[in-house]
Amino acid sequence: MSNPALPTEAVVLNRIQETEDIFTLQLQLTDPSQQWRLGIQPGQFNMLYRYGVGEIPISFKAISEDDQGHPVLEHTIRAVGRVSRSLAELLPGDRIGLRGPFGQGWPLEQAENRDLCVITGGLGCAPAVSIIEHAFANRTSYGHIHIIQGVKHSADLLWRSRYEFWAQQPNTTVLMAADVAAPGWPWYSGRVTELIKRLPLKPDKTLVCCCGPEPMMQASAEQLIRQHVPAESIWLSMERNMQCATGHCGHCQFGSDFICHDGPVIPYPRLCGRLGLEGV
Amino acid sequence: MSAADFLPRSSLSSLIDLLQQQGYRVVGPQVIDGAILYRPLQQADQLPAGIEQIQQPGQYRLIRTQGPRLFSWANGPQALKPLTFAPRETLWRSHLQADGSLRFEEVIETTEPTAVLGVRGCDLAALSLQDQHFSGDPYYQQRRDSLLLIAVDCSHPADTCFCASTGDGPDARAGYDLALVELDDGYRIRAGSPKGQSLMDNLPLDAATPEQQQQTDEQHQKACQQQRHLPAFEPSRLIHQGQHPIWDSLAEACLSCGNCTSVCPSCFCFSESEVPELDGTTSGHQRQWDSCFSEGHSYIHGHRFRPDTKSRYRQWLTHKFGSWVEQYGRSGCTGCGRCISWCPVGIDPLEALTELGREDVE
Amino acid sequence: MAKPRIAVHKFSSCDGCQLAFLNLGEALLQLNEQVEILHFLEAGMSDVSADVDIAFVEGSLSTPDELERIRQVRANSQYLITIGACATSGGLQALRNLDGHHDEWRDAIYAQPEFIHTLKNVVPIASEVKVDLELWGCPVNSVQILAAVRALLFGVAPVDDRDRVCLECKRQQTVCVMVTQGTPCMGPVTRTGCGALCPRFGRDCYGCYGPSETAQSETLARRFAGLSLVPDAIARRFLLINSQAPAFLQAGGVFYRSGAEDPRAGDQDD
Amino acid sequence: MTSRRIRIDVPALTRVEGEGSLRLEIKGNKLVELGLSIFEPPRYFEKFLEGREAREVVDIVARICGICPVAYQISALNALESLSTQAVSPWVQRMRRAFYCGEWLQSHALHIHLLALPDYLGFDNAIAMAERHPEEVKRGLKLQGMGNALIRLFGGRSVHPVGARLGGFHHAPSAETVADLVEKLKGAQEDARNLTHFCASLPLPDDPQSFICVALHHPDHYAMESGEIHTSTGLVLNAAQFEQHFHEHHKPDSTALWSDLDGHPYLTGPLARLNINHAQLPDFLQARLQEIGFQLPSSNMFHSLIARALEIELALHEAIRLLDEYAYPDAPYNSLFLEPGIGFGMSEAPRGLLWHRYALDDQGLIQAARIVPPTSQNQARIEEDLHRSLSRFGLNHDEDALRLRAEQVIRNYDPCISCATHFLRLEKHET
Ligand SMILES: Cc1cc2nc3c(=O)[nH]c(=O)nc-3n(C[C@H](O)[C@H](O)[C@H](O)COP(=O)(O)OP(=O)(O)OC[C@H]3O[C@@H](n4cnc5c(N)ncnc54)[C@H](O)[C@@H]3O)c2cc1C
Ligand code: SF4
Ligand code: SF4
Ligand code: SF4
Repeated sequence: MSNPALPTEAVVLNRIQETEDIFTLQLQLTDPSQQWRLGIQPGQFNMLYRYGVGEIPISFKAISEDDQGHPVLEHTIRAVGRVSRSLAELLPGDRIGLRGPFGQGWPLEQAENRDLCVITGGLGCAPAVSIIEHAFANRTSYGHIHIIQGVKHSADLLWRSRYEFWAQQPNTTVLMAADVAAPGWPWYSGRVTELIKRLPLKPDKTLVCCCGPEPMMQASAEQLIRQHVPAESIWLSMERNMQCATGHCGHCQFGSDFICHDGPVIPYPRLCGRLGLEGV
Repeated sequence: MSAADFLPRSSLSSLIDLLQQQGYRVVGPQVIDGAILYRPLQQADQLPAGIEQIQQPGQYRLIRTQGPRLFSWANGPQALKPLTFAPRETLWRSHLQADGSLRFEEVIETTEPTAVLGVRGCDLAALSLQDQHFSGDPYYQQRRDSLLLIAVDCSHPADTCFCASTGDGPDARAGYDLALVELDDGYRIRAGSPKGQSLMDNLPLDAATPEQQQQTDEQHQKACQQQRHLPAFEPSRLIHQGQHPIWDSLAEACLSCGNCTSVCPSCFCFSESEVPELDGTTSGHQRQWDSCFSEGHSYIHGHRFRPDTKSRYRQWLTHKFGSWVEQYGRSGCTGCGRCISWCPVGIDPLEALTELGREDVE
Repeated sequence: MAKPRIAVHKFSSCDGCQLAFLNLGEALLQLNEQVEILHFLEAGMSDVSADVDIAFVEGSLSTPDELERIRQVRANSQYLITIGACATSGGLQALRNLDGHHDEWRDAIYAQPEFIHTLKNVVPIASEVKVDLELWGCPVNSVQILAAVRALLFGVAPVDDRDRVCLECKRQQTVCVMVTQGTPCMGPVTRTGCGALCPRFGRDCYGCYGPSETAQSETLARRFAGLSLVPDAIARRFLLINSQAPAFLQAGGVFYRSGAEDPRAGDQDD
Repeated sequence: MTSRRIRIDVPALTRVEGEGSLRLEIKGNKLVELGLSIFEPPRYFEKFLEGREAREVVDIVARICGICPVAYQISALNALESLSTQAVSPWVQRMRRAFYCGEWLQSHALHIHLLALPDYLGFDNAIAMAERHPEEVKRGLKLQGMGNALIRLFGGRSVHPVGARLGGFHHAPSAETVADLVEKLKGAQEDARNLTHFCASLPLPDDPQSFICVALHHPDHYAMESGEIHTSTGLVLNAAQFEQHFHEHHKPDSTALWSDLDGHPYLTGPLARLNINHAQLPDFLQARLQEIGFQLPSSNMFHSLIARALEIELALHEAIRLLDEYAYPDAPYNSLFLEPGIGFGMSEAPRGLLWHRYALDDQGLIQAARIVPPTSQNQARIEEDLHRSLSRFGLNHDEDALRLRAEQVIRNYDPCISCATHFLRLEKHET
């Protein structure tokens, strides 16, 4: 039996600096017999280990292929603390440890042939990027794509070029909101929920993927429900401290859910009683 | 039917000898630093003869009596947890090779077969909770598989015990290989597994006398009369009772020290850390007991979900008695009373539950 | 890659923390392969004004000269780590701050007090210069020092473990002295790092590692009163080695010299 | 004729380390002025002990010195326990001696290897020395480690150990732990013997001088953790009589207090102990003296190095003797009741006599405290020694040579750890 606590070696093929503190690592497992680990879905995550420093959960972003047709994993990471900053220093050829995939991803089967509404808030919401990328990669499977991104301050918006690129795609709406906007902010200033109100949603034909700070996700879900989107069609990606990712360490508990294996993506009805409770 | 099931006290050593002959390391209760601890046991005279105890909120004292019994106490600060879920262990090591590649080395230390003598019903129940939780964890499993469990039905519950009301004691109900009832002059034994049965077959047993049978029943009846009871409350509501004033008074009283979680036989939280060695080419990855009372437990970058004692206490109580039911089909509490005795300020969570339960009635 | 350069500086202290290096045994020689030690008087390296990557600073600031010197050390170092209670919270000698009797004390001890140039208050390093990492403990131990060095060798900030002694006490399978003996133990508010040494030796923790995260000092003080400690005795628990750490100063200050008239006033709690 | 003025800075020359300087004024070929000034930041321990409970004293005084905390703890306990009518158990007495052996071992081994030897072998420091003399350095670190382990056995850690308390120890080690350590200590005996031979083979300067020796003496064994003061002038004093003959004064320009014995400088420390108590050395050490041709009493201060090596052997031997017959006690301490009054106590710290006095009030609180550490006792002697040693050495030597010799002279007293290494900075003034 394989030990779920034990990392596998991966090599950094490429490192792309997305913004000042966001970077993407393209990784490949060095042991081909471990390729099973690559059956990974958007919304799931891996534990990335930097030698001598530690391990952190990072959502899977995309999978591609190298020249020889070997799979390449992409992870987009924001350098915030000890481990993520040290991952930021990796160069092509460097080795890291990888465990995964873990958790429940976005409900892609359910999304097929429906509109996709991706609502994100806060800084660099990587888990949701994976689904957007996935949707564009399989564009015909989905209807309209709505993308809403909210930030506290307009200066916090990262990856502007990416949003602008998406905005130019057919059948796609991109809306931005900043709670506080500096002069020159071309988009909306105010709350994300206000933008949701403006969306021409087809409630029964839409699947919502939401990721961001919990109060924002809660307010968005409530607004969507007011707009008659069924609660079961709203999926949230949750975040808690995570040490083991195998449902043992107890840190990621959110009420009775272990975010690492019951989540991180969880349907709203399962969460709604607990979201917003202080200290849960 | 009155099968031979009685082992005179003078023959208890034959059980220990038998275990040792069969290659078990025997671990049993002993008096150390004023408490009952499970430690490696060579012979029967290391067992806590005549020791009784007083347990009160925030207080634990042993009393020496002249009595002949070896198990006339309720429990010590730890159940079986340290034997299966190590307080600190290295999970794996990574080696940086000369060519820059990394090699991961699994570190699972094999445990020799270990027979634990003197296990309580509440602790067996808690062990089965941990079995559920740690399923798929090779570190836990490896140690767990090495255990042979010899229970002793509890005849002297402490004032802090309430296993009768959780349904997990005072007698050992399931999960043991052998179970003993301690009487004035010896032990009545029953087997709970084929391994236990074969041990039993090799012991010099007599048939119990009618008096011994009667003592067994009376003793059991008496042990069931406990001071404390799990109050009535609605587990699924606990998490929604965040506005209840009880949390404020608990926060006033609580040290946030995490002792309740550390002594609880079912608590399972741990944290992981990296311990690089000085040679620069090896690094160990460790885990150690953590607690929902620690700052790191609810930390994510830039935010702590539970920054204060109030929210941490609430997490402990609502998880143990509430969410646990949803997670594992029953409450996480088996009534051992340790969290009451070993709280340095003597908080009794049952009082809080009583208060919270009252709200349900209203 | 060039070896990181380190320096070990001493201010007002007992020298005990530097011994965390000198007591490393052969690991000291191993350490020397990983780093270059430029200044460390006790070990025989003397280059006070060397530019270094990491400066370890022991001791508190108690003279005007020391204020001057610490600024120099700061200017010469990339990363400054205080080692021990003196450097981090003022240490035991900061007890003199409590009464403000410094001048009297000086005059009582020295025949020529005019030659004694000391500050009225003993202050920790961080009160004068920026500190990058604080290692608590009186004394710090080799494990802490090596963990910091190793992390920095990996180019990352060392982990700051602020858990309390109780957690470690239980991991060590130690029997609680407060619960079994009624001994007033500082473990519940003291930061781990020592390995729960005192309870392991059957005694109360006396707080030498300073306050833990969310130290519930007042709650513990109330508990001490319940264990029959008079107010002044409670104050003495909190106001010892880390008396200037706010969480201890505040709790201890409430009781300090308050029981003078009615020494048993604190007993009524229980 | 040029007169040169040499300033030598001595950072750290006190009981708790500190800063100091040595001022030499040489006119022609004469030493016209020599001044050793200490600027140790005063830490006022004696003052803030006031108002503390008796039981707190051990934890506080340990922190006067990180290098000899055990000595501070034991001297304090001796002083405070003298206020009780009950005595500590024989087990406690024996174990305190074993505990104390740990401190001699670690302190002496550290001094010899990390501080003194680099001078004699021509290195700046022990780490540099380790490249050329790895075996010697590792041997030293191992012996130092043995001392630390012995202190940890009773105190949990070797710096500011936590195990000592009024009436005994908080905790008794298990018989198995003790047996394990004894095995290791036995394994180090050969290293210690080799160390003595090695030290005796070094070309130490031969510079006899006359000085007064002061050390504790105990009728039953080589004095360490208890005894009465014996002086080479024939005085015999108990702890309470100390102040009648020993006086401290405050030298201007300095923050340290200097002591004298009835107006005279005196020596305390390993060489003084050996000079006074050598007859009590066990047979194997008497034989060792023969082997290395070491005459006692010795009037060569440089023999302090050999004295330390011999005391390392003695401490190992004593610890093994005491722990070989270790039995787990019924109780590691007895609760003593202390009467109000004045208690005096002393012991032989690695660096010499350490004397304490406490006045205890009827609440069990300390009213007054006085502590006289070995370094302040040796200071007058150091100055006297420097005076004559440098003149003997030849003031015409260049500054580096003068500095090295001055350092070696001071280092014999092991005044404190940081001062004992490469600490003299010379400033030369031609006038
Ligand atoms: C399921 C999941 C998916 C994630 N996906 C991404 C992603 O795709 N890209 C990205 O940039 N970030 C992602 N994060 C957040 C990322 O894990 C944290 O930013 C990271 O753990 C911070 O670690 P650090 O050591 O750099 O920070 P520090 O602040 O130094 O944190 C110290 C330690 O606390 C724990 N910790 C801190 N923050 C978090 C956190 N948010 N979640 C879990 N543990 C934490 C970690 O063990 C960490 O090492 C994800 C988090 C989760 C739970
Ligand atoms: S919650 Fe308390 S009583 Fe229940 S099992 Fe845990 S420690 Fe025992
Ligand atoms: S002995 Fe002290 S540190 Fe240990 S659990 Fe008890 S209160 Fe906490
Ligand atoms: S237990 Fe407390 S006093 Fe003892 S060493 Fe640890 S922090 Fe210091």
